[in-house]
Amino acid sequence: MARPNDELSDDELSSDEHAPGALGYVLVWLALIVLATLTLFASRAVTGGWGLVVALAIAGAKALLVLAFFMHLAGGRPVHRLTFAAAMAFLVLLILGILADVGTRSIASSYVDDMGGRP
Amino acid sequence: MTLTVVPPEPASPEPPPPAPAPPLGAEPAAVELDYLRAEPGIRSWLTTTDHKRIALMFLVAVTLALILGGTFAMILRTKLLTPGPALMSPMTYNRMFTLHGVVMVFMFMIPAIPAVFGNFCLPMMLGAKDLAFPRINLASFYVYCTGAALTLWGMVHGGADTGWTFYAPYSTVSPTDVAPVAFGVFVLGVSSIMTGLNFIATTHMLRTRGLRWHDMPIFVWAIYATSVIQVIATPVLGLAVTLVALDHALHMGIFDPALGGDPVLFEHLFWFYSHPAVYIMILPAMGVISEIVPTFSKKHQSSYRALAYSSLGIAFIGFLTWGHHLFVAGISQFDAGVFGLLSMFVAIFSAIKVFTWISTLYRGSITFNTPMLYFFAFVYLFAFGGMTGIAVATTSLDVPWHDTYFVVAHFHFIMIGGTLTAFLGAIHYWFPKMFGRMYPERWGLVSAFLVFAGFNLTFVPQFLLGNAGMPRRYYSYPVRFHILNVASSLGAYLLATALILTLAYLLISLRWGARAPANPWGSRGFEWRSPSPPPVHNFVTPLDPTRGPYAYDEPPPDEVPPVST
Amino acid sequence: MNELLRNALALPPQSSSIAREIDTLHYTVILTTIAGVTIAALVTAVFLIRYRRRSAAIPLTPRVILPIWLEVVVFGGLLAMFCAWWLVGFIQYRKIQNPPPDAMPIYVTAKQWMWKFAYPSGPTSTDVLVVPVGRPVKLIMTSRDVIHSFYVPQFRIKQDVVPGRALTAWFEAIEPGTSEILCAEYCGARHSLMRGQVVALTGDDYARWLDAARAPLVLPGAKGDGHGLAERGRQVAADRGCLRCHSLDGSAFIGPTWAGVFGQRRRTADGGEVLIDEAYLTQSMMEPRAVIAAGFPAVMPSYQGVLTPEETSAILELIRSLREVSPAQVVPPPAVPLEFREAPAAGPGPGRAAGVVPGSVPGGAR
Amino acid sequence: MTAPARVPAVQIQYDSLERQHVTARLGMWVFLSSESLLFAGLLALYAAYRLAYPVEFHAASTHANLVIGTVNTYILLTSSLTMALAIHATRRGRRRDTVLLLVATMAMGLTFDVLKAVEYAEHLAEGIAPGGYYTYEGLAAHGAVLYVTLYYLLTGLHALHVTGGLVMLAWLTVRAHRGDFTPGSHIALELGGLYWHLVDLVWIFLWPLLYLIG
Ligand code: HEA
Ligand code: HEA
Ligand code: HEC
Ligand code: CUA
Ligand SMILES: [Cu+2]
Repeated sequence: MARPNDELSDDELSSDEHAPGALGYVLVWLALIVLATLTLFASRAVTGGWGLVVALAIAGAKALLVLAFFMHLAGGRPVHRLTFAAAMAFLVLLILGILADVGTRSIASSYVDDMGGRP
Repeated sequence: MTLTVVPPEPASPEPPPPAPAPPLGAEPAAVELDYLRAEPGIRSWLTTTDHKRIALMFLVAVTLALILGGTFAMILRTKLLTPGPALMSPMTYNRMFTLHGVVMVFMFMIPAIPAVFGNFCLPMMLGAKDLAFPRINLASFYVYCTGAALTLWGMVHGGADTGWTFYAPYSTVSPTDVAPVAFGVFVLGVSSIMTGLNFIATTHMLRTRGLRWHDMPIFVWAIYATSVIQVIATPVLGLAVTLVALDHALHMGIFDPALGGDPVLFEHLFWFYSHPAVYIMILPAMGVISEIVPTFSKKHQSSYRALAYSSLGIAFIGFLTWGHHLFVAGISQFDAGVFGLLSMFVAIFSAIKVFTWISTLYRGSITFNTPMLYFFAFVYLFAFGGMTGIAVATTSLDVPWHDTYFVVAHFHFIMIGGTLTAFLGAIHYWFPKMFGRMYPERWGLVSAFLVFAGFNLTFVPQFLLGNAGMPRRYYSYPVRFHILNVASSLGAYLLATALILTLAYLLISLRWGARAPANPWGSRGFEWRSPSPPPVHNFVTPLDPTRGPYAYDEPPPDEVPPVST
Repeated sequence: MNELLRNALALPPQSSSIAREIDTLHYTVILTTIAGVTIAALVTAVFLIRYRRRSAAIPLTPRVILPIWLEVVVFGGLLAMFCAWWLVGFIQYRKIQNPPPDAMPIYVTAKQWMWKFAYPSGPTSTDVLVVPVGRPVKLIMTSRDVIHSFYVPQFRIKQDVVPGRALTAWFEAIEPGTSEILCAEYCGARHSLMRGQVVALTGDDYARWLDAARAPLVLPGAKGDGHGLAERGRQVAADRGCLRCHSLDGSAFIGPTWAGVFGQRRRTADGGEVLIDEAYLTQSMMEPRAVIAAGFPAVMPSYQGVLTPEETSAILELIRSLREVSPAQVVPPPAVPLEFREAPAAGPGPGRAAGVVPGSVPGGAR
Repeated sequence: MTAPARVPAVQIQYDSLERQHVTARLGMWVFLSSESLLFAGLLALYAAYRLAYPVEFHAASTHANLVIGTVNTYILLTSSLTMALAIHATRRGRRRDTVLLLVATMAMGLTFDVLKAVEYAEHLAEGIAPGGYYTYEGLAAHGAVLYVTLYYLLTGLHALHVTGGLVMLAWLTVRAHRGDFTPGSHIALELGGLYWHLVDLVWIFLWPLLYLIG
């Protein structure tokens, strides 16, 4: 929960959020470009299940950079972080809930297995 | 019919103030007109950004939706008087229950309490002059109207027959015109998101100076929790119905088994929204009850924090139980077990609320007005409906019950017995504040009793029908179900009569009701510290929240004119 | 006690082996609900009366804080009770969902708006399912169009039937007699008429029925849509050139014959095995390369978008109708799928005949 | 959003312009949260189908145009930078820079859309179309067509957002040019920036999921 409004500091109310400054932005951008390129190579080098993990990990890192610096979550109000984190939590929940089903049963076409035993 | 307008028991004996004069309770300094009369003319209403006026426009809209959906229900029940074919073709019947479900859920129930009473009361309960984004608020009304118009157009233009659940693959191949109705639901969802967004921002940012989270009325907590669900879950519904509409129109085939797709995934997406959506429908109702109980028992909530946090608990855990609609749909047993168990947890929060209200009565000083009768009906019907929810959440019991009238009875118990009852309670409770008039108490009590009786006669037989094995969405049914169906239909007519009666006396008292004082119930609630009806900017003097909305153990704050001597 | 409660709650007879225990849980849950809710409502009523305002003035009321231990005990207790229900329910659910290994399989195909049953030993029937008493029966179900739901109230079982999947349900009838089958998932205009019957026969009767059913198929065939459709399939196969590679009489050309293959298992080129059923056959037509039959070249073109759904089903019906043809026999005309039709008796729905079974008196007459 | 007029006015319910801006920002974050859940449904479908058809998904993804996908990734990342810098320039009171940077952002967004359209056209010509329209012979339809449909749905929904973002950027550019934004008050620009970054954020995930299936 956010703090009650009356505790909002002047700092938080000022429209100038803690922004990284021009150089900061460029550095973040560089990092993003490097990470993107890294994904490209990683997708060649790491295959199989780990490929997805690596790809998602790098994408997650990039997303954090964008969120933290371009979107000012780092210096912004905690309630912004909370809001977006909650959304992400539910997004993951939706995916997990569905995977918990699909991963433990057969999906459409693989059903031939179930048909076993017919004379 | 002669209508006697009875002044409310605890109403102040002071004579009603002369018509255009500043309403009772206003400081002499206030020459501000009340919000109803401030700017006359249709145009000023249609372009208003005043949350109170928008709330009234929503009230009109959802009442029309209720009447429309109720008309469909009456047609359904009339058909079901006969086991065999009668009155209409099967397809007409199928369209009828679909539209009944869609209209009732998306056009009535979801906006009913938040967009009407939330809109009206939330800023007042926070001591704010308006919502954070008044224009988004107005836009959300027009988006609602657009969505409703689309749905209605789709209805005239063939009407969908898929049930309100739009299950693929039937919805993608149905001979009826599914797309406009699905798209209408999408647009209605956008409106719901806009409302929720506004409430969240308002609650965070516009609490009056000194009003801390833990001083807010419980209703605000409930609306806040509802808004979280609206904002998070609704987009997923929007996506799911869009996919169905796309598939119906263009054969996208994302759920088509012929292409390797899995229709059960649609059901997952649908219920990821629609289970939390049932809490969109019930949480605000619980909020209303949490206001009514302390007001009429003149007692502090037994456990403020339990009520406040259980709303959040329901909102969050409510997201984890959607699979309980799919126990026999072909999900894995593992998934069924997990969702079944989590469904049991969500019930605890509801139970906490019920017990807290009951214990609030303890050692109170209770007056038995119409809202209180609705509260009593609510406790009984919601607890029963909720417990039957637990029953169907018990995995093995849901196997025979799924998609039978038992489920129909379960959700009507909660949605009518719970939400509609609370809606009616709310309208009686806040009627004086909204319109500056009193409703006739005696008529209120009588019709509340009739609603309760008619309701039970309608839906108790449906539990038995479900036990006996009558599936829902059945145009014709085996004769052995006949008697119970007739009972249910008769009950429905009684219920409809009671509701029409309610509407009638409320409409009459809009014009001829006794003038309402600022605080006819002697409530400590914040919204009652302003005149009835409130001025455009809600308060004559800024709200002072130091004396809380439930502080019945302390003398009343000064602003409230003394009530009943 | 059981009977009393069953009647009071309007539950149908308990005709399967699991019905009784499910009902016991049902009674427990519902009686607790009624008791709990009644107590809650009574307490509310008592408070409303006991603490009603007696004076005109509003008195100050005390702030009552519930002791925390009370809340913990009450809500902890409730939660424990709910979890216990869940546990019992889930154990039962596992039982309902997992057929015993020795269960007798019967294949169920749902389509708008009828139920088709195919027995391991060959016969098929529409809307009437004949089963032996005292032997677990496993239904392997799929749908040809939309989702349906196989519901037999007397057995307390229900299972959605999803196109593209084979979902199972099982039951063991405990006494001879008939029970109603209802479709419980909305599936279009005649959803409410998609009903059927389960006829449970004792072991002897069942054996006699099977014999009769396996006997030469000479039943009044004009009704079944299988015949006309299979004929149509023959036409389509000729028109579309299928017969250039496939035979209807058991001889292997370029591709495998269609005679006597339905319901069999096909060895695949990658060493696996698949069951030849509607889904596999459809797949073979639409994406022949997905599964290659062992011993045959991967030459068949895809007919995706070429064959209309109607033509596809005609061919399916043709291949199904050839199931009885042993690859040695040469048989025109094709065998008609068996359908038992006699006096429509108490039909489950207007317009459709209920099956009555040769050699037995259905309806629990014994 | 509560678009401030040329001379920003405090709305009646706020005690200060600052509070109004902070509220608008919170509202935007709530909106963005809601927006990302719109993609959640499709991502969940993607996860389920990829779990069911790993091989088909891999095979189908090799038909995606990796070059365009990658170029578009770099473009969007860079446009996020120019967007951030545009706001930075406003804070420093450099109006001309703001306008130039916004125009650059728009140009990149437009390029993204154009490239996307080229990619679509290429696929459609080959018969790699969604759902029932899929006619491509090089790849068995079963399973793979789900990848293709999801590809269109995900990138299509994203492209819609890019396009919406472009309209919004155009409007912001006009306003920036008019001089509506001052170092102390430029909330509309800020909110627009947040939205644009979200579009970037979504693509950051779509790119590896659709183009780089290992
Ligand atoms: C406002 C709407 C609303 C609400 C609040 C609920 C609340 C609940 N619902 Fe319901 N439900 C619906 C609306 C709602 N439902 C609808 C519309 C459908 C059908 C959809 C369709 O298919 O068309 C449905 C269907 C439905 C199903 C699927 C049935 C089926 O199709 O097979 C299930 C299964 O678990 C379920 C469970 C629950 C549970 C566990 C709760 C819980 O949240 C209930 C918790 C409340 C309580 C438990 C009461 C409080 C407890 C007490 C006061 C204690 C009593 C005292 C003692 C016992 C001592 N619901
Ligand atoms: C909010 C939700 C809501 C409400 C209030 C109702 C209200 C009623 N419902 Fe409905 N119902 C659903 C939601 C709701 N229903 C849903 C979601 C379904 C599932 C659909 C599906 O299968 O897809 C369903 C299905 C459903 C069925 C099953 C159909 C079938 O499966 O074949 C039946 C059958 O009896 C039924 C009956 C009724 C009746 C008699 C009422 C009555 O209570 C109606 C009484 C109301 C009136 C007669 C209107 C009068 C009102 C006024 C005059 C205004 C008063 C206004 C003020 C005081 C401000 N409903
Ligand atoms: C060019 C020759 C050719 C033509 C024409 C052809 N098929 Fe085939 N078909 C084959 C071959 C070879 C196989 C076995 C290899 C395989 O499984 O793909 C086969 C397999 C099948 C199977 C799987 C049967 C089994 O028992 O495994 C079906 C069903 C089928 N074809 C249907 C059709 C239909 C329907 C048509 C016409 C509309 C058709 N075929 C036209 C060559 C052909
Ligand atoms: Cu088949 Cu309903
Ligand atoms: Cu639910």
